[in-house]
Amino acid sequence: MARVVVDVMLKPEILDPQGQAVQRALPRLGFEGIADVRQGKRFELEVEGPVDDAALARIHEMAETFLANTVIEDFTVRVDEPAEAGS
Amino acid sequence: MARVVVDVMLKPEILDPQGQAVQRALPRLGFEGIADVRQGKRFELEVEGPVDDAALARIHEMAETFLANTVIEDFTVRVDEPAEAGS
Amino acid sequence: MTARIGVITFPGTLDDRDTQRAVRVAGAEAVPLWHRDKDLKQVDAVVLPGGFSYGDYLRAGAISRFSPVMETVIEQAKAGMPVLGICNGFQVLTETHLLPGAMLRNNHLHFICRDQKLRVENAETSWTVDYTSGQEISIPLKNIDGRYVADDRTFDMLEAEGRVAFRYLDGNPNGSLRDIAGITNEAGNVVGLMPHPEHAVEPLIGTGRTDGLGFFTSILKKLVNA
Amino acid sequence: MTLDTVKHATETPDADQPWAELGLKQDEYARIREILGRRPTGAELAMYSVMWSEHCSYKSSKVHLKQFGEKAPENDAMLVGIGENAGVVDVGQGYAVTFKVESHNHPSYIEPYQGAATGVGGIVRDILAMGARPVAVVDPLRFGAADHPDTKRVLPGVVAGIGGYGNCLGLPNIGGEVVFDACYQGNPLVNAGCIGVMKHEDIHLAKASGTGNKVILYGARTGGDGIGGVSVLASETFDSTGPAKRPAVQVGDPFQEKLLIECTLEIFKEKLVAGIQDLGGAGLSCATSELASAGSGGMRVELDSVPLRDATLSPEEILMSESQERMCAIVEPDKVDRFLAICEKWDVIATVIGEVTEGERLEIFWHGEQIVDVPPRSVAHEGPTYHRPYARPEWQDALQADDASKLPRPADADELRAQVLKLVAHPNQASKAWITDQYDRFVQGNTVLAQPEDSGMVRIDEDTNLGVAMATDGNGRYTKLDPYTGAQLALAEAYRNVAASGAKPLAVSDCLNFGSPEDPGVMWQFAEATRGLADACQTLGTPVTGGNVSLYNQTGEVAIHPTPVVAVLGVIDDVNRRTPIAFADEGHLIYLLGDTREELGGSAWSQVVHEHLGGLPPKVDLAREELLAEILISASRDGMIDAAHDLSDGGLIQALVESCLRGGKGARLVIPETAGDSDSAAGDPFLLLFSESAGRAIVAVPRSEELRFTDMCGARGLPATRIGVVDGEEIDVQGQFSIPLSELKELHEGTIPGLIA
Ligand SMILES: Nc1ncnc2c1ncn2[C@@H]1O[C@H](COP(=O)(O)OP(=O)(O)O)[C@@H](O)[C@H]1O
Ligand SMILES: [Mg+2]
Repeated sequence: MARVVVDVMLKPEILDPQGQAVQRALPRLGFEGIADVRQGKRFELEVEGPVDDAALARIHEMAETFLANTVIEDFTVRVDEPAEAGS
Repeated sequence: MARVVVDVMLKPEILDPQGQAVQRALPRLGFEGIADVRQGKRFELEVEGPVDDAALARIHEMAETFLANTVIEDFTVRVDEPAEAGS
Repeated sequence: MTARIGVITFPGTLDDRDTQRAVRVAGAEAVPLWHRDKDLKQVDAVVLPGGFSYGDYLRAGAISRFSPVMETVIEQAKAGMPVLGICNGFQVLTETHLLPGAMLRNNHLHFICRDQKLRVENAETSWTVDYTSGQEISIPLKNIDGRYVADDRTFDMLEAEGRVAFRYLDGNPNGSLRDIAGITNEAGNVVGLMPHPEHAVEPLIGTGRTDGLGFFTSILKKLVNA
Repeated sequence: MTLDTVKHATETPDADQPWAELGLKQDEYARIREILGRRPTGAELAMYSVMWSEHCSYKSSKVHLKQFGEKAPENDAMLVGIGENAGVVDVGQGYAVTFKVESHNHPSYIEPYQGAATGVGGIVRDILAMGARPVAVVDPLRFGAADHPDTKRVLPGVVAGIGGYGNCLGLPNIGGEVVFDACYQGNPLVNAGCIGVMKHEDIHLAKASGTGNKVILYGARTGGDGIGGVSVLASETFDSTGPAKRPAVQVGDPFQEKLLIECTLEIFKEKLVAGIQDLGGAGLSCATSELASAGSGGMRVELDSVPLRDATLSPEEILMSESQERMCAIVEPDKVDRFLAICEKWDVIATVIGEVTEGERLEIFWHGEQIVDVPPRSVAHEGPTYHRPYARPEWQDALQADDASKLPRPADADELRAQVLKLVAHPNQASKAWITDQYDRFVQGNTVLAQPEDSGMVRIDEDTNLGVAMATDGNGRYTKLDPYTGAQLALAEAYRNVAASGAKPLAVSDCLNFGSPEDPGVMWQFAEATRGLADACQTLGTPVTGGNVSLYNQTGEVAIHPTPVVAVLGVIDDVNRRTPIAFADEGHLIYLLGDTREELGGSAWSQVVHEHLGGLPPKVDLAREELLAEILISASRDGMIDAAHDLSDGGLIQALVESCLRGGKGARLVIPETAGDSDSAAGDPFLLLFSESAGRAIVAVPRSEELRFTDMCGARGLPATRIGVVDGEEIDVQGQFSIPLSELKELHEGTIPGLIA
């Protein structure tokens, strides 16, 4: 099964108090040098069948009509590649 | 300025009510073939100065102690590469 | 024959029974409507009550917006049927785009429950004719995703057309832009607001004021005169 | 790996079993072998180990808790007593009310948000399982020092969790407590209570009877949550290849629980269940063994039928899982279809997992093989009983001898004023609005009183205006000084709070939070507190209907203050007669009811001004509490008073500040020269303002009612002293000081946000 990731972020012009709260807290915790923080959502979709262009187009549509509210949010869709593991 | 992305997801064995609610809604909206949905958080950090190993190590620590709740969440840290743009 | 006001229950709706009570206190007949039924049972108006439909998961109102009952509500609202969205109901209305803008997490990030003072800016909608323009009322407010946002063009349009229905007074509780607590569509039949008029219809209960009753007597008046 | 079936267990009597890792003692393991006549299977061992744990079996506490039954006062209102999911009392007009308080202390320290959220979820399911619609919640909380950095982690998380869960369920939060004390630093107390309402005929019990009846599991899928120690069984001993780590933390899904509530209430309405049990601690093990043990027959369960969230779970783990938002019902075969249809309507997953059998065994199967064959009673009710040694701690005498009366008192009026301000601004005395404003108190449209009133009150019948009230109280400082008296003071205060609101106190639930029972000193505190509470309940005629014990609340060797939290439920025939705390009308006369003595031990003053804890707590006079309650209730019913506020920690000045701020009006006070018979505070402003003598309240009496009110107090023998009048915009104590309300308000309301926000 393939994994498709949809990232949804508030549009840049919309105030993001969650991101701001994180950013404000960082210096207190001893983390300097972060100029801005934005917080968004990440959806991991496990897709049955092949992730071809048609499937991606459907997921794009799903993101546009459902996963994101495009009045306030932007989104990206991509097939997952592994990243540096955390904890 | 460089962007570092921290993705925070609930550990696989932990219940993800949000992801479940989204997944259950999909067939009703006419989207079939999604076997599972997990919803997590995505943080975009604008980092001042070079994103070298030391900076990444600091961000890793920040993610571990603050951005993620490692009792129930896993995280990954990576320097941002552009992805297929959404809307 | 008295007016029939439908009150929709989505999974996770909380204030449906209170809203039905408020409708009855105002003298109308409350008709429960279920999210899976497209049939509106010939009601004259519909209220989308508050609560956490679908747990507010994804975004408040985002999942309910796709329920069968909403298909009919959207269609009828466009045809002029009065619709009131309270709190979560307002969120559903913005998700359907019957009302512009969107609702985001409160700027202080906390749930807030308090008695909230408002000014009625537009006393000509289907749901506000029993108030006077500029009237100040206090009704309960309780939400975590209550920050109303839209782009400047939308705001300018709302203001120019007199479609800001309610504004917060004595302190903006959630960072809503331009202190907006509620808005109406162009025709004045669809109204949404974050605070809860249905919790302020009996002297003894809640804050002990009945400032919210006017929403329900307004619609009665409107329907009877129609 | 071979499945550890009953057959396999019989054939391999000497196989090593991890009973010690699962927390069983050698003799307990031996007892299990004796009950079964063989070694237990892995699944059986898992069941016994959780069900025989302290948490589920009350093995250290039950010899003491017995007193609540033995000393239970005659009370016609009691419909269901201790032993069921929650007690039930008759409140008249055909209504019954069920209520209970529980703890979720340890999970809330590890993961504040989810720990507190699932605490609310658990208590709400208990109430639901009795057949009732949950109508309100309360949350007594204790945190470490307000300015400690970890409190900034724990408190906001706990509060957000309680709000996040309760708000989403649509349950008004109508009361609770917030107390800060360094003793709770590594061990916050997160107690949660719920009230439910039903008609008498709707009471449901947790029992499985009727051979052939189906066992239906419904609600969330079962996942690997909260398995904790039991994964030892699955991963290390029996299957070293399985997932090694199971989360000890459970994540709640309040949306699922809301559906479960509505779905269950609809099922009750159609009378579709013969018995029902919620799944809480110990999950299916607990539900199946308790249902079967309370019923007439046995039970057979096919574990393969349980809907799973994680297909890799072992049968032991499925039995132990504490996944939230699940219920188990016993349903007659011809009602199953309708039951499942209602579940489908509410999008709730429901599965028949077994049936009630003729025998007397609980039998559980996995892949067609039998893995459990036990007498259910032996699991659910015949766990060990400990008579733990207890002894009065050596330090108790010295603590009591360190009398707070010896502490230096304010030398002049200025110092008195300064101490008043210091008291009002202390986190324990300050307004908790920053916290309680995160809770929905209006939902359901029946809230008559909520924070910061003396008790929470909800209307339960719209036509007759019948209502119920609840207050929760507990004072760890008093209880540390004298556990017997401290527990009684907790009861007396909650009782007084309910009466001050105009409701008649009816029954009690409690949550007993203590340190390790293995410490004889702690065990003594526990024994004394339960004895005190049982005695006082007997005298006041308010039976304990249920509750919860939380032990091992300590950090290393250091236990928390013994903290019995007591919830009193009251009833009021007409909520129109409720009494608020607000002094809202100028000219009303302020009366102090009761006697003020020199009682400073454990007081807020001794803590705030001197960081002192010593001496004896205030005396308890239960006859006086009863009289005071009667007067408060009569005065409310007959319209003689417009406001009432009980006096507790912080004494008169604290109550006065709260009533004035609530009503937005000031007060002028005159220090009375003479007061009640045993009154030692007459003429002493310091004692009058700061002493914490019990059995007192202040009331606001309209002038037109003064004579009638004082006559009533005089005739019944309750000291009532006129101490002032509602007036102006400051609190003015004649000849001493005057403080503008605006200044008090800023201190009172600014403290908590300043520290936590
Ligand atoms: N955690 C909480 N949740 C809800 N209400 C609370 C909480 N803490 C305090 N309150 C409310 O705030 C008010 C003041 O609390 P407290 O001073 O403990 O009351 P009292 O001393 O009368 O028992 C009461 O109405 C109480 O129910
Ligand atoms: Mg009180």
